[in-house]
Amino acid sequence: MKTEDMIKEITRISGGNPAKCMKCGKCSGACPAYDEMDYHPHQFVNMVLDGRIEELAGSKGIWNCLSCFACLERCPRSVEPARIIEAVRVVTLRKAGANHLKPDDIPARLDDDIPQQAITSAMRKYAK
Amino acid sequence: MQVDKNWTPTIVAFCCNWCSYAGADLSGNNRLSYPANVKIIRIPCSCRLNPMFILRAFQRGADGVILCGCHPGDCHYTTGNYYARRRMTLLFSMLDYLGIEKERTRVEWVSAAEGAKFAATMNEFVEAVTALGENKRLEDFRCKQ
Amino acid sequence: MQAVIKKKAIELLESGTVNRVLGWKAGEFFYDLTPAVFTTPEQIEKDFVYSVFSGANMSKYLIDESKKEGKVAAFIKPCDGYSFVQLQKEHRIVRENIYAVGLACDGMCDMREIREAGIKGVTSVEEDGETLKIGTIYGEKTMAKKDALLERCVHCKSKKVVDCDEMIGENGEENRDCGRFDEVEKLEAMSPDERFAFWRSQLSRCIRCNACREVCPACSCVKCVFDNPNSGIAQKAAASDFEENNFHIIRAFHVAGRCTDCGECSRVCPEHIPLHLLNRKFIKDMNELYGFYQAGADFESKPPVMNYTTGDAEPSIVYARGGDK
Amino acid sequence: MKFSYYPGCTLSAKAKDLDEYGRKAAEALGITLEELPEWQCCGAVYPNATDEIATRLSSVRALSKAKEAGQTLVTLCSACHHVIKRVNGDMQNNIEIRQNVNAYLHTMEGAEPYEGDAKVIHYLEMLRDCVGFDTLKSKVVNPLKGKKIGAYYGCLLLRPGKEMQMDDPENPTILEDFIRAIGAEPVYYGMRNECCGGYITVEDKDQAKKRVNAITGNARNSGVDMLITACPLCHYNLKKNADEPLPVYYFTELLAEALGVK
Amino acid sequence: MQRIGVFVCWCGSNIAATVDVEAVADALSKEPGVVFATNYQYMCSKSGQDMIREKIKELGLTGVVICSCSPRMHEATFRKTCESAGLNPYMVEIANIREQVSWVHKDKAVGTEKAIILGRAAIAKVQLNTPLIAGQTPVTKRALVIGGGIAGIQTALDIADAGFPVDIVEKNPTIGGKMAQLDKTFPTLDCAACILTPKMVDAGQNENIRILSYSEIEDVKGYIGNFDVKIRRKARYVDEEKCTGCGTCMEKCPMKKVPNEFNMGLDNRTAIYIPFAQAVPKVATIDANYCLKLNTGKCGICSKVCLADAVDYEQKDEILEEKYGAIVVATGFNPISLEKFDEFAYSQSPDVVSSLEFERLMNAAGPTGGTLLRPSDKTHPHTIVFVQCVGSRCDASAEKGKEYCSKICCMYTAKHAMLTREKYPDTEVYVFYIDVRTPGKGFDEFYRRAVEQYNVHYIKGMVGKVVPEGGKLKVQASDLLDNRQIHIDADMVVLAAAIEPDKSARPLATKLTASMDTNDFFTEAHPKLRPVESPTAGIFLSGTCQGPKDIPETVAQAGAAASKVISLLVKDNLVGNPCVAKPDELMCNGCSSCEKVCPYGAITYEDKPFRGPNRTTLIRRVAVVNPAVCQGCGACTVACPSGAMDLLGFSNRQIMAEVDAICK
Repeated sequence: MKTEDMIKEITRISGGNPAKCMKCGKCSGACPAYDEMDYHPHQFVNMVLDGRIEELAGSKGIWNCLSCFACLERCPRSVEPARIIEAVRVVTLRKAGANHLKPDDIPARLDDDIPQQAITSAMRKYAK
Repeated sequence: MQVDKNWTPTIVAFCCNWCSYAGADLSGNNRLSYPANVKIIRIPCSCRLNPMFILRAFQRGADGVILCGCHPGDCHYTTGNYYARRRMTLLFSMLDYLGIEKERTRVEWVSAAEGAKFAATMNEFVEAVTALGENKRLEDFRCKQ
Repeated sequence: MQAVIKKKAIELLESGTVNRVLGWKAGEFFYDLTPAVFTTPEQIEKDFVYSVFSGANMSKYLIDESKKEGKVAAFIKPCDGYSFVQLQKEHRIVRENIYAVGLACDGMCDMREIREAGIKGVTSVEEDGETLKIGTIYGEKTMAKKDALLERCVHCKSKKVVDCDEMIGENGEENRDCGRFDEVEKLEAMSPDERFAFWRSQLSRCIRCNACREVCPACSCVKCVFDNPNSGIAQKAAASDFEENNFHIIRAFHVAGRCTDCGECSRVCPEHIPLHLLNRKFIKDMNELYGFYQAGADFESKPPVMNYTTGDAEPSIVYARGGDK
Repeated sequence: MKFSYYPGCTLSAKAKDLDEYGRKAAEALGITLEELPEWQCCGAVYPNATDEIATRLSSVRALSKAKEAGQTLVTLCSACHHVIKRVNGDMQNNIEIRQNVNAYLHTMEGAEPYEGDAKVIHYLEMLRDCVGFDTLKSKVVNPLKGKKIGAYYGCLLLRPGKEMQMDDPENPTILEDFIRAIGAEPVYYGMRNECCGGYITVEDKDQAKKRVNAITGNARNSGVDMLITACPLCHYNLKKNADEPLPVYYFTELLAEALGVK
Repeated sequence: MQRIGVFVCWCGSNIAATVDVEAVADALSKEPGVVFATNYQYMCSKSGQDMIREKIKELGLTGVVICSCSPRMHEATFRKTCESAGLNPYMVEIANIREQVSWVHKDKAVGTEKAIILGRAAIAKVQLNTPLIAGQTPVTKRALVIGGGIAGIQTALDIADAGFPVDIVEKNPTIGGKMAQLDKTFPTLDCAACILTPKMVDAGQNENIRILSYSEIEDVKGYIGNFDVKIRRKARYVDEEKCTGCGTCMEKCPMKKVPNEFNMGLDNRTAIYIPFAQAVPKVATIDANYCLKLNTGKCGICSKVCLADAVDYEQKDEILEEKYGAIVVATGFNPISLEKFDEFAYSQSPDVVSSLEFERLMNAAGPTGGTLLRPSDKTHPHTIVFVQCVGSRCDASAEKGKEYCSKICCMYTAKHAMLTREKYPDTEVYVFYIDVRTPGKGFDEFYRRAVEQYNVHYIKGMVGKVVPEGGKLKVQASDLLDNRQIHIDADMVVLAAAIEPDKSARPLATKLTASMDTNDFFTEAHPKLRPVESPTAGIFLSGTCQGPKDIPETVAQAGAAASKVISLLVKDNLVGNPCVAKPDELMCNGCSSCEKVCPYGAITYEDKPFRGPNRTTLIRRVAVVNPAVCQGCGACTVACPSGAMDLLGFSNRQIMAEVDAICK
């Protein structure tokens, strides 16, 4: 896919608009998972704008996003990074063999009390 | 259809007094030429343009009508061109709906500084209307000489 | 329904709430109902008719009626209601002088449809639920009511009476998904040549009887521009193709944003020109470009042609949208 | 008062307490919760991608059933609530999603079109808006006096504020008002609406741990004795992954206790 | 039929080189109504003008067509020429054969033909011209200023200086506005009170200025030069004439727990109060919401202790009716409510304050006497975090905040940071910014001083969350240049709240029929060329009611508005543009279509009797255009469905005559 088509695709899936970003950094100020990420929320937005989507898709940071919507809630420009990053994850996962988490990996990570929600959501968020 | 090689269209350009008429003056000052078939009528504001005037022009043999006004947001009367914009959009859409060539009508925002744009717009518009040929669909046979 | 309405009319007269009633009575033919003013219970008993042919929009008559002495009762169907409110917004009607009775309506019929269904020599039409019992000189026939509806009722945009003092029957709801723009879309999908041919074939039949203008609640000017020698476009009868077009374009433009799409223009046209398709084109464009707007749906909003936003579409949008297919 | 009720899968398994006490308390308050027939898992994660249809279907099915029953739909689990309420919003406001979902459900299941006209509320909203905290207070038989309770909202219950329309997403009061109504003392602490990392607990336990420790620390330093929550994920995470956990309860458990039906 | 003279100008060779002027004059002489046509080298020269005058007199011309340069160049010249020869100036039309013909068409034959056609159009128009006389209306030589902040005060002083009486209507008990609450002003750091209070005193003592404090605008009627205004003087329960402002009542008032709005609610005042020591007028006011006497009937202490016998519990609101020639709007601004921005914990911790609150905490006359103390525990803060752009520059679809930049926050935050560091060098100060915007004289230097001399930590990034814990405010923020998230344990957080127009502005705009933008700022008649005038004639704008502004800009605009007012008030009569809309009442439906599109509020309606059929009289609602207010845009003429509305000088028939002449 051409870069501009990729930008369009991400924007379409996310329903957000990275071009509205004024680069204030509030998303990164709000993000509770910041330190775990290699790229950070404000960079996600900028990288999508820049067309550096493959680089972003290959990063670790997008999987550390907690989908807690703090960035989305607090973004003054309605860019809503949480939506954009979800779109990048979705596009990645939709590729063949691109599961971030494999079903076989799951049992080892569980304990007795873990609610099934956690398992479902892990599969939903990190695998096809 | 027989095309008269010497035929040139008659174009009526309605220009608002504050921006576009001044823009036309500027293209004169800068000696930027455009076809002589364009004749300008000065109106105070683009919102003065009544659809009746456009239809009248076509009836009397005009082949194209263009309205020039201040850029939206720059109207001397603050809001005039916003009304003109809606009215013309609706009128043009209606003319198109009736099967009248939509390329015969046009709105262009020309500021007092845009002499070059005025000339370029007129050149383009005359070319477009020339390509369409004579206005047959809205003419009034009684007005033909 | 007729009995209930008559009873209400008589009650309003007798209680002194009003001194006259605006209603319908039979014209030359039983299906040719015309608006009429009744002043006594006896007249109402004798002549008042409310039937499936009571399509006439009464609101326009209120311009004059509401300015006379005393209160007048009016029966307002949903589509009349929009015109009723629009005329109030335009300060044409004195609301205090009117007692408005809203009527729930499930559609009015068109004699043309009945004839076109091959039923001839009709002497009476009775509504019986979903069917029409039609008396003819050849004996009684029946027909589904939905097949005999007026065009505007087939695509009924609303069953809601916006403003009235009381309702007969249940007040209904707006229906934005009524398909009334389907015909407009069909035309838009044609090529310009086809559209031109279509409209020539329609408008060239216009005999300038002015019925559309006379019946239209939005065309209620004290003096029409086409009758005013000082307007520069006065014209009694169309003398050329241009004048036929000009009259209908200007008329549609003058009512744009104020036209409630009551469909009376097409109903009364003796040449059966689908004039509503011109008005609906404007309505459709305005809805699409400036947001949904229904004239007469409220007392505050400004018609789209008398309003703007700084981010409105440019007129060039027409080049992109116009049907070239 | 009668409502349609959507428990969700976790409440039928690992978070039975949340469900069981919720039902008992409702009964004590004179509320009938009718469990939706044949409900399915909501999917646990709201599909942020606007072109995902399949993952919205189960929510739409639940909503359609509530609409058929002519009742407001009550949910209890924060995550289910988040998913179902937002999908309902999509069905109201996003024409594309609405058309695609309805087209699918019509073709595959012959379902009637659904346009977002059912109402879905959280159990807490039911307490606040339908019962009223004052009424609730008057029905408390066993006020939980002297308990210093921190409300833990987490992220899914409130955000995005525009769509959830439940409370001020940055300064909520609904759980604090609830705590007051059952006779205990609410303790404010700043991180009550910060994420506990629940979604990531399977993927990266350490990260979840870090989040939970920050929250528990802030709560403890603000004088909180125990936490309450409406979310099984948060409940699990706060309990299991904190280095020095605070007691954590489902709010329904305390509600049932206060109403004397525990 | 008119008797028309046609004068074709050569403009030296400018026209004559590419247009056969003789042929033009010859062709036009054959047009109907033309009794004379000639050509001349320079029509605008003295001899050219003399010739026109002579011909008007000699031939009794009733209309004149000049084929020359653009009307934008010499229309006024030729109108004057004709007027001096006794012809109504509006009987002149110009055919623009220079800019539109000779300068753009090289071919002489083509140019000549077009020049003839343009001449014909002008002739066709003149045929339908009617003499127009500009109307005159007398001017009431008195101005009204609404709002008594620095904008209103400065405007009033300047107008009064020119000798015209001015009334200032202020809704609060004293004038002074926001500036009275400020501590120091950027970029010079002089004390706000030191420069403002002398102006307040000047205003109070100026014999041309009357201050109507504790008053609001009730109703406005009329138009430029002739406004009728009703002013509500709210009951302050104290006789302004008698009160000496001694303050004894305030000392004795038992109701001492009223939030003090002057100090942003950071401390309390009494129910009877004078907002601050330098108030003008220095008169006490009873706050009816809190006064024990007014609410319970018991108390009455202030009345007993008042030696001047000024307290009057029976006082009622009064309506004052006044006439004005001009109105200046100076309603000012307020910081937005920060309740919706609780990620910064504004309503969860008293130590998170707005900048205006911080201003009071720094002010020697403020609640802490000028010592910077945290509101929660009255201790010195050692770490302060400033957050910029709170609620400014937000997206339209975000549900909170404003789309615009509030303009003043960058500078006052630099000021706060600098003042803090100067007074308390042991305090660490962090400023989180998106952009530092300092366009203004000495502004960027000021900001650089904060960074370079005062070591304020400017961090490019934004605070995402503030968590109060253990007496500290845990600030979590991004540092975009360092690409890291930082955590600061702060003692105070100061939020630079966006500013918004005062809430009284919107209803006032309705009363004035002045237009506003979507943010409730008043719109100016032209964004560049008429920045202190409202599109509604006679209404002028001063200060932040028009958009965010700092003090120097406000004062400059106040002066500009005053000079516009003065140049209006010095006139005895207003001469209007006679090319205004004119309704034909016989055709008017009274439907209000025209009124809806009029940007000036020039159209009103009247119920008028008309002759009906059978000798009856019908009352009809018809439009009336006020020619003093109408600017002649013509929007109404197209909105009018019946064609009743027409525009003088550009009438439907005139324009159609031009169309016909061109298309022939």
